[in-house]
Amino acid sequence: MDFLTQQAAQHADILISLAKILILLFVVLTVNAYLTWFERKVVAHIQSRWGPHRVGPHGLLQPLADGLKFLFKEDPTPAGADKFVYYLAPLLALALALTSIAVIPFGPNPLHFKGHDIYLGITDLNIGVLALFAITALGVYGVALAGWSSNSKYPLLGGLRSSAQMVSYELALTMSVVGVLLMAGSFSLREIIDGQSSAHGLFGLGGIFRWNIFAGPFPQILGFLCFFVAAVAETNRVPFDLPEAESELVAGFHTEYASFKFAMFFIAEYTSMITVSCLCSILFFGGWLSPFPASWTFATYLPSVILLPFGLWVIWDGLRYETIFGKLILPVVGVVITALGAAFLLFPAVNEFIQGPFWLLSKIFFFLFVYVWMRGTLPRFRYDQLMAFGWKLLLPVSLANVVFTAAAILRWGN
Amino acid sequence: MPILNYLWIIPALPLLGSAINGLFGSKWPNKIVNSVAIGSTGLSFLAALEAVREFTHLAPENIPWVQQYFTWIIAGDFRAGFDLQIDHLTVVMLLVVTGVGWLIHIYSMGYMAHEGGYYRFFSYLNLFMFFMLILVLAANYVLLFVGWEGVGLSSYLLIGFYFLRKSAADAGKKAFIVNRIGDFGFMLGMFLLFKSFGTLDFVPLFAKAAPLPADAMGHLGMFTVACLLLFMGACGKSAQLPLYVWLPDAMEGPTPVSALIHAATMVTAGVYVVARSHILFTHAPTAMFVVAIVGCATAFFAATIGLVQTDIKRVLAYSTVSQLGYMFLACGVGAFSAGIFHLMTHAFFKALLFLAAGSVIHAMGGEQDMTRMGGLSKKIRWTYLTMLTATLAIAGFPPLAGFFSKDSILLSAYQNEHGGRILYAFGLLTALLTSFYMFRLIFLTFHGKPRYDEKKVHVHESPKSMLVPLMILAVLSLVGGWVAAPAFWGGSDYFANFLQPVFWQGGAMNAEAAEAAAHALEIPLAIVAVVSALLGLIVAWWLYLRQPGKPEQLAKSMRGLYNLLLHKYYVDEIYAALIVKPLLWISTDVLWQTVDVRAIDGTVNGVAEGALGMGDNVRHAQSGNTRSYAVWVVIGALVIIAIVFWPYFRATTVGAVR
Amino acid sequence: MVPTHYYLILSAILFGLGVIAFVFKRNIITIFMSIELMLNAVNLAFVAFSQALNKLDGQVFVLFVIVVAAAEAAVGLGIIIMIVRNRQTLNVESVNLLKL
Amino acid sequence: MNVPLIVFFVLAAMCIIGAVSLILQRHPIHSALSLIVVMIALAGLYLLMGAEFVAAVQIIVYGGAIMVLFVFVIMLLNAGLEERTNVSKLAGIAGVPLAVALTGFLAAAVARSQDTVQAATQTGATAPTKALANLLFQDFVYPFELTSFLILVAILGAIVLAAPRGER
Repeated sequence: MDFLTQQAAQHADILISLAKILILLFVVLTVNAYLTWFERKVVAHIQSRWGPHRVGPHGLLQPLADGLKFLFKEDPTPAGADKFVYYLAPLLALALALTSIAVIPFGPNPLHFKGHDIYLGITDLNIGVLALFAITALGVYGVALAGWSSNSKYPLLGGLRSSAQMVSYELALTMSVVGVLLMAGSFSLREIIDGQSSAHGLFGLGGIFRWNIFAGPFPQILGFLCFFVAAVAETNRVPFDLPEAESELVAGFHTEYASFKFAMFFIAEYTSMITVSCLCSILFFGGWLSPFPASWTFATYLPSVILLPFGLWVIWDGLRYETIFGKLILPVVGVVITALGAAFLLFPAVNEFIQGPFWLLSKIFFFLFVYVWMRGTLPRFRYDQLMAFGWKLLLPVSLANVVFTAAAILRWGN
Repeated sequence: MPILNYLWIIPALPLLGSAINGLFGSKWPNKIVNSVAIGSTGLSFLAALEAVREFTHLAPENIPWVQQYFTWIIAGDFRAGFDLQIDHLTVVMLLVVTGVGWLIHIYSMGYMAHEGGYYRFFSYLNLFMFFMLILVLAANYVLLFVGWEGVGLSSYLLIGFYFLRKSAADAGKKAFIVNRIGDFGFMLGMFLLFKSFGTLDFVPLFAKAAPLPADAMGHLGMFTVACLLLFMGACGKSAQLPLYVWLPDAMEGPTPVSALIHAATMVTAGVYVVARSHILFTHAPTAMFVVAIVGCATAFFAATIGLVQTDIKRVLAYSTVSQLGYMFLACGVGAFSAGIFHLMTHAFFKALLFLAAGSVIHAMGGEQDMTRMGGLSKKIRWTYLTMLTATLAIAGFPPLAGFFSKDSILLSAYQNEHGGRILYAFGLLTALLTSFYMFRLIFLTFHGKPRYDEKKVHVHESPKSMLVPLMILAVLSLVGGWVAAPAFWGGSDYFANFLQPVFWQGGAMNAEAAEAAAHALEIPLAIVAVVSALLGLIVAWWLYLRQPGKPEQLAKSMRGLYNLLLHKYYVDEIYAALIVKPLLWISTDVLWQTVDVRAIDGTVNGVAEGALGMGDNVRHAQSGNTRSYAVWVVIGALVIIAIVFWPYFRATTVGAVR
Repeated sequence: MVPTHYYLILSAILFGLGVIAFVFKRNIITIFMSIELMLNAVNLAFVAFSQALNKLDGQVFVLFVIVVAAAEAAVGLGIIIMIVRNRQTLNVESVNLLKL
Repeated sequence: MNVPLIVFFVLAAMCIIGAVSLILQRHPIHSALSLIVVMIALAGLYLLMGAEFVAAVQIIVYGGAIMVLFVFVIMLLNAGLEERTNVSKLAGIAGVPLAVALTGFLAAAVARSQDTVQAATQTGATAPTKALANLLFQDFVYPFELTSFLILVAILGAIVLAAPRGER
């Protein structure tokens, strides 16, 4: 036993990162699950429906049900499929998607725990952005191989499309980030965020105007638009979900996949959505930086100001909910949320600590909402339109962005 | 403008005329062609006169007057420029060439009137004038050689003017090839001169050469060799033994050509070259002696052949050869001025003779055989008179031109220390023979009964354009020699004095010092010469007018000698046997059939076949299978690595894991 | 720290395997891949040397090699597509018209 | 047995296994996957050597672009199993031994050449990407431009080659 503790003492950092990994994995998967619920809800309301509301209050247990369904469904393997690759593809997709989260820092300050500084975020590579791109670049294989290995023509077409699409848009993706990299002068996400805290803001203003999207010498608005569009395409989301265009390809590359393998693709897709949202908020929207100037101290109470009413509303809503289960569970949730808000309010240290994560998460949430929003509103591209758009508009614009940024930095310094 | 600064104009004018006629003349009527050709030559004659006038006003230190126009060849320290120079010698040559040339142009206007290729003829003739003037005006051996070859070319073209006649074409080729032999020597001479003096420009070269010690007699020093080589070229150009054979055949060309090129100007180029490089020659007594001997021999030899020829132009041709021999004799004994003097006079009377002969032929409607003529004196009086004048001149009757020049040559030959007497004797004999065969020609042609068919041939006097030049030349050959006349009554030889600045070294022995000694001999030698000439005249008269049967009897009585002479000592046959045949055999059987076909082609084809065979075997490696190629690549990589990293492998074992 | 010659020997082995694949495979695309494998082996050697010498030039060379490889892939695959279009096969041994 | 060494051997094993399977696999897709494994392992090795940027580029360009292109083409041409014809006797007989010999030579040569380069003092530091950039855009700027031109030409060539007959 003491041997274990001794080992633990020796390899504390390893243990810590293991713990971090487990926690993050859990969080991400849960978020994934509830992202599906969120998406369905939002889309439903966009289409003036109710969305899921049978399983649990407001259908909150729907993800659970889906998970169970995935687990217990029959899992047929198409005849003449290339077994190895057929199994490899979803694993690849999921693994890569989850890996990419690892480099993302979630907060500025370390958590002090038994003399160890525990940063939020698994690792902080000083080539973080490049690492992310490397991982996303490999992401193609999941789709392409899945499409190929199922030995069926629709998936094959889906795979072909996706590989072509992803390779094409990866260029634009990378190029659109170069502007930010030039302004930050580093690949490390952490440094990029810190740079934005001290950058020369638009009109010399602080706060939100120092984020890369607005900050001088060259506001990265173009870069952001390119990046977001390309990222959406990378993640095969609407309106770029050609690989799984149900109207043409049944279900695209994962037509032949069922049950948990399909779930893997599903999770991978949503995880990469999260990753992209993180990147957007970190690269262009100042990561964990507050949109308000530091002088506005009251802004630090914003988390509790949001959480307390929300928690109270949840309690009230739960009390007047139809089902017994709802009447029981919702108030509890509401209490928890209220307690959180109260805690932030009462313990300044805690409040100070959660500022960063709060802002970052809210931004991520915003971008996820935009994802869902787009899905709810935009029609799908035609394939040739997709290619033309990627090569003839997106890439040139992002290149122009790079050139202008470089010129501006040369002219007005950094 | 002083034309001396624009000497190039003199040769340029004929060139222009030649170009114009050659390029556009074919379409033009004869009149325009005439005006172009004669105008250009006439203008260059005037230019020459003007140049001479200015030359006479030049300060002596400016002589020779050299003009550098542009650099033609430059390689290392060798420079050959387009440089023209003019000095006394050049003046003489210049006047002779342009003057006589112009007269002959005028003459040919009438003579060629009915010939085809009129424009071609005049184009060639002008071209010849151009090159001849270059030759005369050149200020270095290289440019001189250009003119040298150029006149050779135009002579070739003009000899072969009737190129449809095979004999004409062959004669042209013969002239060209024989001249090549001479030119070979000439070029070697030039190389040797450049090697030893580092320049080929006359002025510096002679300046360098003058102070050097002369080669001893009979000793082959640089000078001797160079001079002999140059003389070889001169032999070729001036038809001396043994290279004279082309000149008689050259008579295939139109008569004016024979007159201009093969009598008056081109053939004298050799003499000119020898005279021009007299400083070298005076440093090479051996060469001088050789020149003298060759000249003397040629003179006698050609004269003897001339005795029996029946073709009027051939007789003149051989007489030309022998007269050239005279000139070389003169140069050989150091009497360069005498040689040049004879060159001038000879230009006059020999040109006249040829032109007159041409007029005769013209009158006879193309007949050249003297045995089919006779009694023409009445019919073509002017021709007769002029030709008679020329004959008297060449035979050396005072006070005509030939007398003075020939006399001074004989004199200086007599005074020569190396076997001067013998040379003199042969010279005298030649003079006798000359007057004999010349009068034979006159008598056969103009006296006695007509031996031609009166009805067929109707003899007619030539047109003015032909007669006027004849008369002018007659006058010239009458008075041409008088510049040297005063020598006889104790005066001084103006011509020699005029050339004094040029020949002050070479001509030492007929400079004033020798002059006095000469006077004693002058008169007796002259008398002897005249007597011998008279003798020849009488014999000719006796044989061909008193007893016309005699010559045949003589020919029969000594048939061997007669045939020998008639066939020109079989020289052509001997050459054919000794040189041409072996040469042909070597070039066809050895060089062509064996060396070229067997050796060279054999090698080349062998190589090709070898490559073919090799490829045929190797091509199987070319399987077209990429994997095999890949293996080949691997092998190549192995070899390269093995070579590059050999020391490493020797150093230690593979791996080197430590 | 890993000794440099470990990397070097590894790169040599990889290169050799690439050569073997180059000779051994029949499928044009695979042969092409084996070429890429060889390039990678060379890159490894480059980086190893750059680390051993503390010079970055090696890494720059690697970047160039990668660029060239990309260009090569673009053109080469285009050629392969042409071959398949014209001869309906990927087997190099049946693409052997280049012989007498 | 320190950690980097273990990592090295693991990655090296991945490389070699991947390369071998590239040879042994009969289906081009599998070969391609094996090659991707090799490349990723190599990227790991680069990281191990502190060449982070090169590692990233290795994965992005090789893994993410070039190999994707291969896979794409394989899928496009629907390449089947490779038929093991043996037309080339030479390759069949001499190929593999020669290649092995070449490997030995190379290993020897390269390993020995490591003695000639006097190994500089090993600072385990990772290569700063900035320094690399400076080197690339200052000392090697002309090669850099040349390569860009090369890429352009290659793109044009690829278009011309692969475009359907009608559009060429």
